[in-house]
Amino acid sequence: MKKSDLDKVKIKQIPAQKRTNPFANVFDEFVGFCRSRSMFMLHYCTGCGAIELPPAMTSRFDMERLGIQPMVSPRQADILLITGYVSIKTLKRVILTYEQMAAPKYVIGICSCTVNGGMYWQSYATAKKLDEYFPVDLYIAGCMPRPEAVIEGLQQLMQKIKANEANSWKQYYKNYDYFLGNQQHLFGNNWQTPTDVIGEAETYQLAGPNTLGEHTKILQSVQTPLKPLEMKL
Amino acid sequence: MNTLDALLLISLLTALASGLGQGHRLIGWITALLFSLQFVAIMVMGSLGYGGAVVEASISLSIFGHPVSWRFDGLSWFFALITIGAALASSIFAAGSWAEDYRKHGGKPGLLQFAIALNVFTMLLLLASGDLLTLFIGWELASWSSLLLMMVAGGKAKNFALRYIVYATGGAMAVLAGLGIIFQLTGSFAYADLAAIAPSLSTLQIVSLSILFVFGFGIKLGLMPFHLWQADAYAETPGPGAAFLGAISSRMALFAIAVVLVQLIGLVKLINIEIPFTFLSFRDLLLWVAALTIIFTTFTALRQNDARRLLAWHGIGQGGYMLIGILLLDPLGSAGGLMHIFNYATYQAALFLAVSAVIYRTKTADLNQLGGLVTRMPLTFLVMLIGIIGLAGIPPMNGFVSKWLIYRSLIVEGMPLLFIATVIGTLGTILSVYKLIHNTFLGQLRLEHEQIREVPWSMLLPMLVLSTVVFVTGFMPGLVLDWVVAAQAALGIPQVAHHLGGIESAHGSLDMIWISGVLFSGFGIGALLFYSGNKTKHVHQLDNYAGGHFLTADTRYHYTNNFYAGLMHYIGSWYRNSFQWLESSLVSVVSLLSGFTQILFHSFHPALFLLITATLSLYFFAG
Amino acid sequence: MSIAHSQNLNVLLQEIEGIQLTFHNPRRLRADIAAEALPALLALLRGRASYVHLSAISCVDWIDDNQFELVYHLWSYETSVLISAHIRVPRDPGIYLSVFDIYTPAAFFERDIHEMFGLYFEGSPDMSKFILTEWNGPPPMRKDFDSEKWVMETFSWQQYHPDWLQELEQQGGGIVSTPESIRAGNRPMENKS
Amino acid sequence: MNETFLTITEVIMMPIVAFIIGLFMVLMMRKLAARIQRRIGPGVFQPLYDIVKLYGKQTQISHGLIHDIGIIMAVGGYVAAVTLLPVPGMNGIADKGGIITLTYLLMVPSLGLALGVGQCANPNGSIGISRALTSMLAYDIPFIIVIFGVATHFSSTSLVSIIAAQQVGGFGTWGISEMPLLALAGLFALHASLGKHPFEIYVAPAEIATGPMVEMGGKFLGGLFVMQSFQLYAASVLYVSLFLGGGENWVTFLLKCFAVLIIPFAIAYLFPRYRTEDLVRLMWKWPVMLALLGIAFVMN
Repeated sequence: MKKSDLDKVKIKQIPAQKRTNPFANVFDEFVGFCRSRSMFMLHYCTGCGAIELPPAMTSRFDMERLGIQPMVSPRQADILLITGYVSIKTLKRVILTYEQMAAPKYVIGICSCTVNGGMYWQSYATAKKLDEYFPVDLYIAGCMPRPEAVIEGLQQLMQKIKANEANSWKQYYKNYDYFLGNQQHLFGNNWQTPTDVIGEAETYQLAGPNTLGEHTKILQSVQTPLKPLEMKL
Repeated sequence: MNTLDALLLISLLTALASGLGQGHRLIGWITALLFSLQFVAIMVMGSLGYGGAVVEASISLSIFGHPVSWRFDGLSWFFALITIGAALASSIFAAGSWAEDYRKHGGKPGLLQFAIALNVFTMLLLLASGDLLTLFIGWELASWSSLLLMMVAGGKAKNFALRYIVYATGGAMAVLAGLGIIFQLTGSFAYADLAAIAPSLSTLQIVSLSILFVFGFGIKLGLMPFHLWQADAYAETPGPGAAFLGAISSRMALFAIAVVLVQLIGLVKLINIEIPFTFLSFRDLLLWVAALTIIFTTFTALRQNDARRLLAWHGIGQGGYMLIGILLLDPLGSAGGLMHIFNYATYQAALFLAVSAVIYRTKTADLNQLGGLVTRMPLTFLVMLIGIIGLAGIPPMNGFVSKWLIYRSLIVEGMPLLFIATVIGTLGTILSVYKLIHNTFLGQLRLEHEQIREVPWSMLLPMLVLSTVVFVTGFMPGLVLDWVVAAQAALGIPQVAHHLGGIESAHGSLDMIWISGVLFSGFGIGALLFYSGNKTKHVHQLDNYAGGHFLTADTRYHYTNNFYAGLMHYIGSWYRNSFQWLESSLVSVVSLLSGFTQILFHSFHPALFLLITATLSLYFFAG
Repeated sequence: MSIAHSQNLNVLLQEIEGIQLTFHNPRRLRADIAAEALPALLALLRGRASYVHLSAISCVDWIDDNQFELVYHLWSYETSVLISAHIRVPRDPGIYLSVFDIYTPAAFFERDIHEMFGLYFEGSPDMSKFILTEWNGPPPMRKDFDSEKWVMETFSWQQYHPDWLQELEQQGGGIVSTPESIRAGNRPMENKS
Repeated sequence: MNETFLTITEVIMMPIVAFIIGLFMVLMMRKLAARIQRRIGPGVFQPLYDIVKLYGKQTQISHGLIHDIGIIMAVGGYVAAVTLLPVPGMNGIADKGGIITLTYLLMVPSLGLALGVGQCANPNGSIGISRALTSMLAYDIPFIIVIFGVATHFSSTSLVSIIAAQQVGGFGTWGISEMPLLALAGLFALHASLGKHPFEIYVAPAEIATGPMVEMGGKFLGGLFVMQSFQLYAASVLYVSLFLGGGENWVTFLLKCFAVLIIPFAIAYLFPRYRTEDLVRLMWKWPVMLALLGIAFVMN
């Protein structure tokens, strides 16, 4: 597939939906509020931007007062912080990590490198536009952004979560074919992650018309099966 | 013909039938059927378990003018119930698919059944003994028949079995010497005569008698320092045989010790004997031998990488708990010790059978070669889970109740160091049983095990029944405590006050019905909380956090080797194999001596050698 | 290092035919030799002159000469002297000998050069992909590989033209260095001076 | 019948109370850590937010049935264990168990967690569990000596009568003033059992990726957060019942409970962590010596 074809796929924003039952609504809002006030972040320290996170977490700026805590494993985390340039080899790992996180999950690209490759824009080995490969909620530009900027960005994300607008993670399920296509474009057709994204989308009713397509067909033809080991008597 | 006659007859019949019908295809099932008949017979005698009158066998013999008689009381019944139950479970397990598989690999399942049946018969004879001579005869028969069971597998097992019989012969000599002393004192082998003169025995006589009997019987129990033979010999016995041996065989020693030391000689005398230059009484010494047995063998088990050896080593350690309980003599402690025999037999048999089931499917018991079997053998996993909770002595299984009684009694008796020793044993058990279940059933499923299935029903049934017993008697310990109280009465020691749920006491009681009930309601609340979250999606085992690494099926992603590395960094250097060294040096000394005599005999004139020996012995006897 | 030592070294290295020695300073020696003579030189240095450490092999693509230059950096812990041995091999067919049998660590350097420049080393234990496991294009460090063109063909770019930038542009400012201007060599800083 | 009904009501009430108090204990722990590190720290409801968020996750990844059951056992075991801990006005089923039962009942959640982690097939988790069990072996030995000492001193294993005996004469009859050595050893063991620095080798985030928690996300991690608040509650209430005279009323009871936890928390955030073998060495040396000395005094 040519690059130009991929660009034609447009991603629509998913509007915030409210349930009809008022109690359910209140409940949703409460959970949303809790989500915004408790964010566990996984900082994928790919580049120099990671150095700005310790001051943001420790006594000078103290992220914990906003309910933001560092976590070490993708299973536990809500936010994936990508702090710097992402080489193609790293990108595979970033995608693996992103897919292992539990939804709702958010991605923040910190530093200019995550926006457009930054100072590595000419490099054959650096991925340029991260949101081609998985949805990114927020970019914090700068080389590197200071802790104030990081916290400012996180607070913006907080507002979005509270308003139930930070739904980009649903895009990944609904437009999986598009993202997978871009990934295959870089990694070749044998590309496969251990996470069964299609199965997840079906389990949680997150599949849309664009979940499956020509790229997922390629994936399904080459992938080693990911069926869980079920108990059998 | 009374019920005891019937029981012994059926038992003999079982042994004969399984011995004669070796080649028959259905011999396994026939033996199992006969075992269930024995089980019915023992159930018919059930009133014994609730304090019924002693049953005398109608047959009695006389050897050199000494009467040999058999009878059953509450204690015998309690042990016999466990024996026959264990044999029944093992026999059913060994009857069906297991036997076919075993035969295919060159084994003789009929021989195994025969060995088990013979063991049961001889053990029943031992349990039914009505005087010391009968006791000794039963003891010897049981020893030799368990040798047969250990040798069934052949090969390596033969060496271990021979090692056992060397120890056992030593033990038999000691018992014989003890009997000799008693015969000199009383002129008869009757229980009553010994009990009658017991109060008038001197300290030296009591100490020498108890040392001889504890040494003689303790070898079978695997008491330190005679514990080396047991684990290897049991582990190499084919699965169901190991389950039977592990569950009950060595507990015969406890029966004998209880009868001779507790019932006849009387422990109170031992308590009153102070060991010079120490603070210890003679009983404390025995208690400490038992406690050290617990600690040493449990921590040896922690290092094992073979599932069967791990269990077999634990078997020796658990024997220590029972001995401590019985020697404690107060109602709580002795009830704990006796109850532990029952409890232990149920979960040890279940565990050995579960391990055998794993071996049946995977052909290995190496804990570094397994993993992830829970998805393939979930019921075996359940059996093992219940078994290890029992073995570790964690509520709500029955192992907890008997251990609780022992702890409680140690607190009441004011024995802090022994209490700590028993708890260290329990903690070590928890560590090693987790290693057992983790390395076999949890973690990553190996590629070569993807296709295996659960074991057939003939094997599952005994395992499931045993684990049900483990659970039910943990939930309602009163069921077993009734029998224990009858056994206590037979031994003539004070009886524990109990009810269906456990123990009632002014200084801290135990009610397992409430505790299990609350525990399971707690699980219910936990489940409610858990399922209030969104539904889960099961993922493949390779969808796993590996620091961003892509896992493949051919790479092992399972931590098994040197499982407690951190602990072993610290205590690893404490394992010095001193007892192995002691044993091998003894063997060397003996072989050196025999070689020396042989040289003497061959290089000198044999006739001269014989002459010297003859003169010396004449001098010895005449002078 | 003493002058005596450098003279000794000089004498020793004269055993290699056609060697040209240049001392940049007493502890930095450059040796230009023919490609065929390199194994002999390395064996000599390792076996008889305490140069046990091959710290790197670097490669330069002289595309105008149609040659690769390989530089072997050798270090002696005893004399603290760095010798760099320079050889030239033709770009076509781009095959040279491995020195793995003399210096084991050469395997990694050679694998790396093979990946980056496409120069094949005969006798090297492993010539498979090393760092660029995802790379299927031409060896990227060759001068004839146009990284920027490849990037333009492969990636798309973030559209980013915010209001403040538009304002700046209206005032005649804006982004001062574009890819084209950088390629032409007239950097903004140079223009100003 | 009325009595049974009352007991059942108490058994239902006690875990709820324990959970709420436990949440505040978690809050106190995090606040204290923040203050020691010159930070402001989280807001009052932060522990609750975390738990609600984790349970409210949309996708929940499980590694199989045992993974689920492990978490259920971990939470459920604590729910059951706290009903054995008497609080002012509520004895629950404390007289049906006693301290030995409680000690072993507290192992059920650990066992459940260990099973669940094992099923995840992640070696980081298994390493964490092996270290956790080792440290349990390390701190349980002094703890069990302390239990023995207390049970001997009050000649009872029932927590209810132990508390009653302490409340007879005010501070003078409290365990801590009658058995100060045992109380000190108990504090050591309590600190280690909480798994905070310097005894948190089995979590070791930078090394084995939080060990047992490595594959826990969503409601699994939420369950562990719930478990943590129960754990803090159980540890502190047990200590208060053994040494600080239990609770005369709710005010003093809560004061004592929180005060007990301040000591380990204040120490915890000043230290790096011990390696496993050093942890075992430490726990088998000082607390055991103190406790044995304490027992020697108690037995006389």
